[in-house]
Amino acid sequence: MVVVEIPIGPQHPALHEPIMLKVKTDGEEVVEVAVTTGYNHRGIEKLLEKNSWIRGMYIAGRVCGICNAVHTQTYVQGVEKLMGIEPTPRANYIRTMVMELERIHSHLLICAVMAEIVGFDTLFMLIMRDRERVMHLKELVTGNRVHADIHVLGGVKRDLDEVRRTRILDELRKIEERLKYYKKVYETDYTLVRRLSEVGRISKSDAIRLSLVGPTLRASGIKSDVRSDDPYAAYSEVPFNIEYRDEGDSWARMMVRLDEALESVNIVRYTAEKLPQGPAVPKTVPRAAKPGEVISRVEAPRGELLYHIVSTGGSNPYRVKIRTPSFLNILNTESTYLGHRLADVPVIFASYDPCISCTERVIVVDEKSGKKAYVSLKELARGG
Amino acid sequence: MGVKAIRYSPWVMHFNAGACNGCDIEVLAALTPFFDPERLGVKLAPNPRHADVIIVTGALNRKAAERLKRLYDQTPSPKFVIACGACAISGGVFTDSYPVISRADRVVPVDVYVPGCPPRPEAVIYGIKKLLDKLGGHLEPSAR
Amino acid sequence: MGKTRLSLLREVIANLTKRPSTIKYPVAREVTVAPGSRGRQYADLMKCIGCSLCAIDCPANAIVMDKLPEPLKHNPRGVYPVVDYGKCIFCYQCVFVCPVKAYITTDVFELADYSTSTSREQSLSTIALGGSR
Amino acid sequence: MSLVLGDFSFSEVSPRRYAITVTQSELRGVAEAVVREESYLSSISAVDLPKDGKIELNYIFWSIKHRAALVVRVPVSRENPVVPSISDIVPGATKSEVEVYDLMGVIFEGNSNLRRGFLVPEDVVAKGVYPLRKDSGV
Repeated sequence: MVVVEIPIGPQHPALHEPIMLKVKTDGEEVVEVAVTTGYNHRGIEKLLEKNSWIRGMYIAGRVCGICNAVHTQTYVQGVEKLMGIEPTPRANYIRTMVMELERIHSHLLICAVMAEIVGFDTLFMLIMRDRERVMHLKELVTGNRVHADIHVLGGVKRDLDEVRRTRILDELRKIEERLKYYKKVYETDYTLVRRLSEVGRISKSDAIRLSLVGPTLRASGIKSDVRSDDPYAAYSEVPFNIEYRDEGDSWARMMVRLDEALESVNIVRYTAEKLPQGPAVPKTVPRAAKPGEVISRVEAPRGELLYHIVSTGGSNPYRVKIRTPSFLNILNTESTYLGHRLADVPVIFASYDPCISCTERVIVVDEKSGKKAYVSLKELARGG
Repeated sequence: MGVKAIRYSPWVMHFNAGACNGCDIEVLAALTPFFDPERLGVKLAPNPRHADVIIVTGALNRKAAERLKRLYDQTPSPKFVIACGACAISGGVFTDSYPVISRADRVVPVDVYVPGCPPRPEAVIYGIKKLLDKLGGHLEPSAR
Repeated sequence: MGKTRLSLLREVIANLTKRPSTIKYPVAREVTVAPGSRGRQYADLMKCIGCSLCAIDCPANAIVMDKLPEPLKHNPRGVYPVVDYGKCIFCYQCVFVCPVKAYITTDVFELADYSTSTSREQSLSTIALGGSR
Repeated sequence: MSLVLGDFSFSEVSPRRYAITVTQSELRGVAEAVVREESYLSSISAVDLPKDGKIELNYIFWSIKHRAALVVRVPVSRENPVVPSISDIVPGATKSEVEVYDLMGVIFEGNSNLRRGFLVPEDVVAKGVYPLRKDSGV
């Protein structure tokens, strides 16, 4: 038996996820996968200790650009607990709306990337086109396409006026229609279904044993969602379903995401329609927290996001521990690649919705050295 | 002399030196049908050896700096660098963090700075336009 | 399940007859900026009281309090904030925290240049405007 | 209010948050009891307390069955921070333990994956300091 070691990644033409999978294969069959990440640390946990609570809000948001509002939410709701302040209902609704818009665009992004990885470039382009609608809505609500930065301690930075509210409801109709269409494509298309199903299956017990979270966990038939188990923001008032599937394979993970995105459309619509009256922007800027510690959990697009914030009073946090969903989903799933063909590795990998900047909070380094022949995920998936 | 060749059709390579993905999805979005700079001759090159312009995103650390230096050396002359986003220009919020070098222009000469966190796709295209203005070229749709 | 081949064909053909979704920027000024988008911001020196709150809260240390040039002492402290757009992350914490709402916000995003710029010129021009009035 | 799992009684610290403080030798027992309740290991959060000469490890589990976070606190000494690994009981703990070792210098006995440089840059590793300790000076 000749075992060949093939490093995959990190130069992906579309997503640029700087991660390396060291794949050992026997012929076409994968016998060992080691995920090599963490080339370097961006030192955010240390940086947060050095900065005040207020500056921390923006640094936390910059852990990850794709899911920044949920990072800020997790940090802010923890700090609010430590400071003993409560955001107004209207602020909570607006926060929820922003987080759900973010979920839609994140799920659309991974659906597009997955389409590109399996070689379905038309679908990639179409999804990316329609994703712009969501980005535009996000900009309309928050003022920036990517970094929302709408949270402040005790509320949100800008209120939602009537014109914007109507605009959101209008656009949502179009987005929902497109989402339904893409769901149908993922459900019925021959190529996609054949490429994704039966690949990277994770059983119910394995999913818990490996500590997986989010859509990856729910695709293995476990109904666990922070939004309903441990409600925050306005989720205790908003009705929504937890989407889950029993198959546990890559296809189920993508379907859970598409179902969830459709559910998110409903949540955004509900929050826009039932937006409570009252103030949303706080008048004061609180600066000091009481001593104590808090475990703050939020359902990010990729799963449970957890901040453990320790305060000893004063203007700076004592310790902030960030555990992002991708950390668990990527690093704990090395065993799920085994026994599959080499070309399936990128498909399985993408089905976990990898977000490397989240995982490592690092400065990620391109490990593309001249000595080894590195293959891009896309080329590999196409049998290159 | 060689500059003439890229005035009208720069091939860009995107190098992620540890960004939060914010700039990366915007650079990616800038290359999708909605903004489509390919109609202007801007093409994404997968390999530094094919590239004329390197777009750097993210706060650099020492190791990323080595990589960027090597990529820059691999790129054939004439070559240009666009620092995209607050992190690549000055470190942004990560300036004081321990693993971070935080300025792309400490490692390679930067020709155009594109501020923003992240810069919107139009701003990225504007940055490329600005670079071509400097070289005496134009971004314009090919004859059709 | 998984029976449809060429599932996008209909969609692609339909798109052939539609107007392209591509915007015309930078050839024509057609942009997607939403109203209220966070672009370049600078201090209005007619309002600024030089309290430095924005500089204290800036997460990227992009704001430096600079001395006002001699003849223009519009506030008792004699300092005004200069935003370095190379460092600025456009979070608008400065705009939010300002007690006198002195920041002028715009949706200008075309900030790319051959060197980094600051808000000095813009801010000083607000005084000149006020002075001439 | 408290939640009793086997021999261990978790006390409620806030809604849906239960905590227990145990010694190093009890850790594996608690982990086994917690895992039986359909729990996954959410995170290991290490807090450096130089005043007490301790590092406090917070094993944060989420129990799907009880819909609650179960926090197992294990204080270890700063000079000799050694705890038994739970990676064989909870496979999901392996990489979290590596992360804590890299950033805080806590040794997990029985985890064969421990190595420096998992996240930390080489120059900091070469200095032999753990960046998240309060006295690391980075």
